[in-house]
Amino acid sequence: MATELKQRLLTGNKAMAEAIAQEMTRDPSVFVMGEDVGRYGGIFGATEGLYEKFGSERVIDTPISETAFIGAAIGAAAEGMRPIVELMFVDFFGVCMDQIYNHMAKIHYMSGGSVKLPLVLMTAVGGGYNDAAQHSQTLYATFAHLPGLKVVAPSTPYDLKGMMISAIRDDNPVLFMFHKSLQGLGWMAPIDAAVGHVPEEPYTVPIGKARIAREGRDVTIVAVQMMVHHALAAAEQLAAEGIEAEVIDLRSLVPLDRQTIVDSVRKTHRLLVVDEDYLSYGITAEVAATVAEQALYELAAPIRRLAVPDVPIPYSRPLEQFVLPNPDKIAAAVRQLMAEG
Amino acid sequence: MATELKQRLLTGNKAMAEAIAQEMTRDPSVFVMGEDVGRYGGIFGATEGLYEKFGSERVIDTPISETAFIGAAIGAAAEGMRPIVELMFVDFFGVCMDQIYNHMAKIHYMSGGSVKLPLVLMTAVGGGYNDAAQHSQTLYATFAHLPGLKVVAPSTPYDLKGMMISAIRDDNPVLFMFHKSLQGLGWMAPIDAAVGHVPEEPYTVPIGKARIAREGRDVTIVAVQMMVHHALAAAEQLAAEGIEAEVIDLRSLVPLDRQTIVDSVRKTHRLLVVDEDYLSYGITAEVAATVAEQALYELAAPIRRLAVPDVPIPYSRPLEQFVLPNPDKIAAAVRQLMAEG
Amino acid sequence: MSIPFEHLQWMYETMVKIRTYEERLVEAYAEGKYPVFNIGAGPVPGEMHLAAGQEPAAVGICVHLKPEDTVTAPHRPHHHAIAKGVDLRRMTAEIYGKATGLGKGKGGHMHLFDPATKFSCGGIIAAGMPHAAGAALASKMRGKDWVAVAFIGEGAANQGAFHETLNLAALWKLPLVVVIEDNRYGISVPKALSTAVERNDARAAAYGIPGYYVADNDVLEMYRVSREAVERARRGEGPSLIEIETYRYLGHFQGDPEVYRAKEEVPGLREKDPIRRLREHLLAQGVAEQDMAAWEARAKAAVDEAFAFARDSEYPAPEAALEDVFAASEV
Amino acid sequence: MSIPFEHLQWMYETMVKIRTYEERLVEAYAEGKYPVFNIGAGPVPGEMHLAAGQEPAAVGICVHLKPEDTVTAPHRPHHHAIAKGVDLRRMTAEIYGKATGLGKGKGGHMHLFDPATKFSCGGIIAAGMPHAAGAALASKMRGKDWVAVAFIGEGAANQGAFHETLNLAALWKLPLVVVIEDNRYGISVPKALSTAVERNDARAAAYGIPGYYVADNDVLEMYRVSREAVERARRGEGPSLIEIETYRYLGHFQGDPEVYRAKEEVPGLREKDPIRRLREHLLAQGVAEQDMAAWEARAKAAVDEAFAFARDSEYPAPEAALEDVFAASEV
Ligand SMILES: Cc1ncc(C[n+]2csc(CCOP(=O)(O)OP(=O)(O)O)c2C)c(N)n1
Ligand SMILES: Cc1ncc(C[n+]2csc(CCOP(=O)(O)OP(=O)(O)O)c2C)c(N)n1
Ligand SMILES: [Mg+2]
Ligand SMILES: [Mg+2]
Repeated sequence: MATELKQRLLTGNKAMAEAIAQEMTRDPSVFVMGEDVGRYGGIFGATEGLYEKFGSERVIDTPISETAFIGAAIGAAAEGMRPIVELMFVDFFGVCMDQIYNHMAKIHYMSGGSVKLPLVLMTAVGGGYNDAAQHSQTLYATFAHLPGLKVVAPSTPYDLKGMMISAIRDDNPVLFMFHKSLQGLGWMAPIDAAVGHVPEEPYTVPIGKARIAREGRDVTIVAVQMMVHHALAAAEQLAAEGIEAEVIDLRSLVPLDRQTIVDSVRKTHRLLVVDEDYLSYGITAEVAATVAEQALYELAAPIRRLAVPDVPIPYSRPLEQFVLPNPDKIAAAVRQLMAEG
Repeated sequence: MATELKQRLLTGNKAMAEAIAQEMTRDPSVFVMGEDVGRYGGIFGATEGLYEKFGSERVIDTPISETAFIGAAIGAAAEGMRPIVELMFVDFFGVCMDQIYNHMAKIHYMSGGSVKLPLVLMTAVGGGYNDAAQHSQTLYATFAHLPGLKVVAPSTPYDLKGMMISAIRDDNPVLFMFHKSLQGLGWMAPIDAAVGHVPEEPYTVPIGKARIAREGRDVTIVAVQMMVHHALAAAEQLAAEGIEAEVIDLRSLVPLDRQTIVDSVRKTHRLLVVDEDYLSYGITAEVAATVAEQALYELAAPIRRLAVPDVPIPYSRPLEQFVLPNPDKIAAAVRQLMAEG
Repeated sequence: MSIPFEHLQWMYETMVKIRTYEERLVEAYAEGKYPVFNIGAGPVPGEMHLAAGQEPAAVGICVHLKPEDTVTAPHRPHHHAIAKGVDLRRMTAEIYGKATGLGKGKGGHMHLFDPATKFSCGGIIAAGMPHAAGAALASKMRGKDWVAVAFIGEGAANQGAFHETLNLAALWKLPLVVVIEDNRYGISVPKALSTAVERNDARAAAYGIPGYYVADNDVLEMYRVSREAVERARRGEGPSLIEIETYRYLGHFQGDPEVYRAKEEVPGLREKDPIRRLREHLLAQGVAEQDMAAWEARAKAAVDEAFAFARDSEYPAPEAALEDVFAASEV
Repeated sequence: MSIPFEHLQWMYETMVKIRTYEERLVEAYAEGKYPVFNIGAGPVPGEMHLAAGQEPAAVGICVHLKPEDTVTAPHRPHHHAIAKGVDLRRMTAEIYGKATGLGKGKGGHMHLFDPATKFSCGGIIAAGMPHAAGAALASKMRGKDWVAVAFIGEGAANQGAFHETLNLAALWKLPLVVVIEDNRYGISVPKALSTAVERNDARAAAYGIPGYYVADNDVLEMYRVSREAVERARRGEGPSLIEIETYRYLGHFQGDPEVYRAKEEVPGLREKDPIRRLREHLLAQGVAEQDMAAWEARAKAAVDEAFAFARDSEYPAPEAALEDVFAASEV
């Protein structure tokens, strides 16, 4: 009896666009706003085909006025619309952070729950293609530190679709970070992880649940987005050496699925946290602290962290490659960790 | 032989203003810009008396245009001026974070060191007086996470003066966070810690060195600004019970003096980190992670963290008091920690 | 232009209600804060920005609004809230930090949210403008004739959000009216030290929209230009900008030393008090003193009741601080 | 207005240099990126925004500038950098990510900093405007007659920083000139979908400053209005705003599918090429063909040399990534 698994392969960007299209069809209050989201289809393809399908009334190109249009999304959401608004690169957050942080994230709380803001703020993150200091960041912790936003960062086409649908249906503001390299765009380095099975029918992937991307018994590697794939590649190298790494894809930074992390460390007794964001005061710190609080006695070795070493992202290839974690660096860190205890 | 210690008592705000005045006298390229820094003397008194002394050419009231005037400080600093620019409340960072973060913090790096930005961005932090979600935050980690700025947060009038002089003389951009409650203002709750000995002559306090505010052998409490004073008060309570807490005042978040933290934990074997900022992805995480990396085997008990529990700062007194750490909560956390190991 | 009697009556009564409210708050705020002023003490702690003297800006336009119309206000929001019809009891309870408040005590005086009357405000300069534009956008997308009004101070007209929002609204022909209350100062900074033009109606040209200027806190003129602007918005012809010269009798916030203005400025302004001027107008129109007294009494009663409600309400349970970060969501 | 011969010569030669440079970069950027385009591959990776066609905006004003004057540019910065006199070798080396680059390879094409000529640029829309205002403020505080010029695109004129900076500069009478290059699009969005007014010179009224409009990419008209604006700034009379209608021959960035414009648009624009027009003007003025050929040859030689220098230079050591976050400081 052969089980036939029909693979329907989509790139990350098409998975996102499909999710948005299905929700726009289902719910007339969903619409999209942002720079170049219309005819262009979004610089990173997140809105590909939507303009053709839904027209300029529901897929709205904006001026380069992030404060105004992200703020307008807040105002529209308070009226019961469900806007999806794009901040082209996360690096641009500084021109509109007040709207994101003092309003989008706080109004529900300040209103005692009487004003809901069902909106999705989607934004492209990540480097590795020499776009330098103002266009290559992930800034995961910058957003995860501030209460009031759900913050998700999916790493597969399947999750991109499922979590986008969840984000759109969520009654809270959700910051949806998608990684440029995982969009599967024709003008970026092609990588396998940017293409994957995506069912056609709408489905949701819960926000706040980590995913065990690979099981292992010797060490836990916690990562998100591009670093998950690097961790998986490192795990392959390590497996050949007899080291079985468990890889956790956080998927969601707020809420953070601490239980899955702690459970894994209880099993493996070693922890490496890998991050494409800056090292200090970042994801690696929060995950490490969680384990130091909740599973200290389970640790057979000190916790290790691998992230961008507190420098802006440099432009030149050798410099950028030096600061970004990659499979070799991850594998090396694990080897060192195994040697320590 | 009696040593006479002449105490010259100043409030926090006067210590800051004195530092600025002395540097303005010494160096004609130093000037001050910001909202209400002129005749008003700064909403939190940081520029008290400067307008009278140096006039409107060097103590400049600005429009409510933080992007323009903080950006102008960058442009002026690149020309060799040494601006001190005030962001009235740190909570307003979102309207001008692009200037702070993509430019002020990165230009030195992106220019390969050819452009220096000797400027001080000073800003008021902290709550506890019912100013609610948009006027009560500290946001320490929001800034400390992003490389390129030195970030200081002094807790005594002595350090406010000495670190302000260091910040002005530093050739790098320094974010100087001062705590409203420690300014010693006539319209806030009077607290002893807001007044202290401040020598008249100019002096510097190094940026990047923590201070052991109280020695102790049983537990290390790491804190900054208002939480240092709460920790000291807690330590008094605990001393009466025979628990000797060591209290570390970080003073500087970037650079972070990890050595002093680790050395202390090596001595006390227990760590509590206290923060007026939000819990997750914050200072408490970074300090905990540092110890979990560097002194894991020294720990006799799990690391504990006490901070604002990932909610916006609520307005109403019982709610705000519930979310802010205070001496009682710190003492309780230490007692629990002592019970654990 | 003739103004319907019920509009005149409503504006008068509402101005009296606002003034009474603000004066009552002066007292309530002072409670427990003396002899040594402490901003965090007393039944109404935190910053307090009052609008006594600025009533015409709020009532002159809100008289033209329907419940479905949106209003966003800045840090000095009570006159707008009252003019928009926000429940005075729950608003006052919020200012007292009580569980019965609009935000269950979480928001406070600068963060009043009332979905029932589509009113909101916030403590960040000019940040409410995009929210109003978003409400206007929603109205347009749904084919409604609902309009949105954003109030800001003259100091806020130099913030980036001002420019971005007006461009967006003009471009998309959104039903938005922006009202700038020029009360001479942004905290201590006089308009001449913050604003490169004398009057902000000049800035309408940057967006190709109508700009109006109302001199001397004149509520009847405010009524007139607001009617034009609101009707234009309702017709789907796009946004307008109104600047009104108005007066701030009190400090920027309660406790403001007011070092930046001459001692005689406020008494001079009070001589031109807009409530008294409207009262004189009504008298000249033949309205009876005793009718006005009845309106005044009704306004005062509403204020009394609101303060009593607020005082009598309970504080929220401390642990309630942990609630309401996120809405429960089925996904 | 008569234009000094050496100014005409300089503008012509500089425009040729810019055009040659940008065309050379088209090739260099394409290297290693095909058959399957990959933005991160080849000797010049990352985004690449070229300005072929937009030369008049840069040369028409920079011809009036001194070395002490400041220029800030946006993400499309080469024409401004070349017109300001930035060392072409070190600039090109930076674009190649080499250790000899202006930023030792840390900045790249969008982040060129040259203190020697007071040039800088950056990748965030309108963010260079406040920096230029700050340079102008420093000039004023020190009693210099140095001016600052901020270049932005027409799309950037809708960003908050635009408004805040112009208000500040007008208020403080700073020696600043803002040049808006209207090349019709912000990435894919045409001006009519981003800007509520047809011409941005209309926005000068919002700050009480002179506004100029230069039609049809006319370098001589740009020269004329820029002279007025720069002289006014030098005299201490405050800022001006110039919008120039200009042409972007290439995509927003290299690799842009250009779905948003008709195929015939660019050929149409090229017919009005500003370099050819200036060449014709010079010929009509009696300048000899061979003189111009000599200037052109000199321009091309400079470009050749710069690219050779960049190619021949070494990459930085990887660990250099850890340097230059902070300047060493004695404190
Ligand atoms: C972005 C931002 N910057 C600064 C402040 C601090 N602040 C609060 S009110 C105020 C003055 C506002 O002046 P104006 O807009 O004229 O309103 P008014 O207070 O006169 O009613 C300032 C600077 C703020 N709340 N938000
Ligand atoms: C604050 C910000 N928002 C968005 C972007 C992305 N972006 C880069 S260039 C560009 C278009 C700029 O248009 P314009 O100002 O007309 O300049 P042009 O590219 O036409 O030269 C955009 C939207 C950015 N860099 N910064
Ligand atoms: Mg004002
Ligand atoms: Mg353009």
